[in-house]
Amino acid sequence: MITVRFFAGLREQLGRDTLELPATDTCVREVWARATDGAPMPTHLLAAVNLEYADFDASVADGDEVAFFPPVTGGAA
Amino acid sequence: MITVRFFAGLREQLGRDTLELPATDTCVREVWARATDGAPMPTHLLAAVNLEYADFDASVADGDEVAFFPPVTGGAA
Amino acid sequence: MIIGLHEAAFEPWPLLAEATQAMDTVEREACGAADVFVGTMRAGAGSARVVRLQLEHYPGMTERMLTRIAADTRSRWPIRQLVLVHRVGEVLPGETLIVAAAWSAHRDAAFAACRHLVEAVKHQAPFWKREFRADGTAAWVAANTPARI
Amino acid sequence: MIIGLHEAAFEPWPLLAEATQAMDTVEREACGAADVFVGTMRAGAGSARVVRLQLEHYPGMTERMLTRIAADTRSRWPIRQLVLVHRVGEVLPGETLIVAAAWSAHRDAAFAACRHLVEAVKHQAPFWKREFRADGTAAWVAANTPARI
Repeated sequence: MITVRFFAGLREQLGRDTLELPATDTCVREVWARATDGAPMPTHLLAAVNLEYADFDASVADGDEVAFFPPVTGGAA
Repeated sequence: MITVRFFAGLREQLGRDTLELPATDTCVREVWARATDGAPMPTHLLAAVNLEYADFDASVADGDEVAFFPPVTGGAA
Repeated sequence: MIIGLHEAAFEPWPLLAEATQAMDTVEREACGAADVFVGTMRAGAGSARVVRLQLEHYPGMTERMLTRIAADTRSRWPIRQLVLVHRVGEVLPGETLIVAAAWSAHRDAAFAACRHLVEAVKHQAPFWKREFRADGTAAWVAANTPARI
Repeated sequence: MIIGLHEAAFEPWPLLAEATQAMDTVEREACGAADVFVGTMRAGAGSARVVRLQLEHYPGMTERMLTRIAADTRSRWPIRQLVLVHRVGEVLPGETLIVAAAWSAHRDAAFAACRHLVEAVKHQAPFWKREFRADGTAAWVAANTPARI
């Protein structure tokens, strides 16, 4: 299984928080396509694999957690 | 009267803290000469007249306080 | 080193006193400088006044990023003590959002390291702010600049 | 605004808590950033270890310069609250020498104003340090850089 998570505004737009995909050797871009039924990737989309920032070409395997989120906005003014 | 004050290492080198000179219209450079019996001015000497930094050419009059001191070394490492 | 997340409102100053006391005498007397940054929630004014913030984060990745940012900072400057604490959850105006602090022998390193902590958290750590305004609307805060990874 | 001289050892953090509490709610909620610098006495090591500092100053001129530095800082950056406190007298290792802090809406102003306070005090305010070393010698600290007036 591959766990897919969405955060913040992206989670709200897509109306989903977490989902699981059947395991196949794949890449972040392909995980996005499968998890969103082929929705276009938003500008400035960020991704992480297993809690580390990852490129969209990064490979993904069984047991991985892939997260998608908008640019981060923590910290100070 | 003109009050003359020396601070820190300069006070120790000259062996004097405060002295008073008879009032005459003069300048900072001349006050130094009279207060130190003509000692040469140290490199990086600083002066203040009435609690404000002053040039050596600044004028000095009756009632003024003239201070001489080495470069300041307050604050942090 | 104090690194972490706070789910409830907290005061920065006792945390900084604690960080100072956590150094032993040799460490403390080797430091000549500490620079501390405290970021707090601004309210704004009028109908766009922000009455509340929701600070979402990515549990697990957040702690990992804060720890990495601290380690990276220590590798770049000679730091003796470091604080990096961020708020999460529901935040009210005036409450502390972030405390970043670096102790060093000299002021240049303390200032540079503290500034680096603040910028790195802002651009790298997975936090997202949602503003709830006085007029009843709510919106996710847009990033000023694309995240530098 | 808290500006002054301390003749006895003091802790920086309660002073900063006081400065925060001295702002009214509107001021406090207009601030998003505070940068705080704390300078402390370094001891060094070996025979050159400094066991004590004497911090001489020019009473009257010192207060005037600190007030001017604070006013100049407020004229250059949009500052909501400011702390500028310096120690005088006999100082022991680890004790606080200076606390400089600036509160502002945004972090750039807070960082820049705080740094300016620290540099201006170092180069302009009439303080002189004399070090007493473990080997019994004493010496006036030489200025790193000529004073910028």
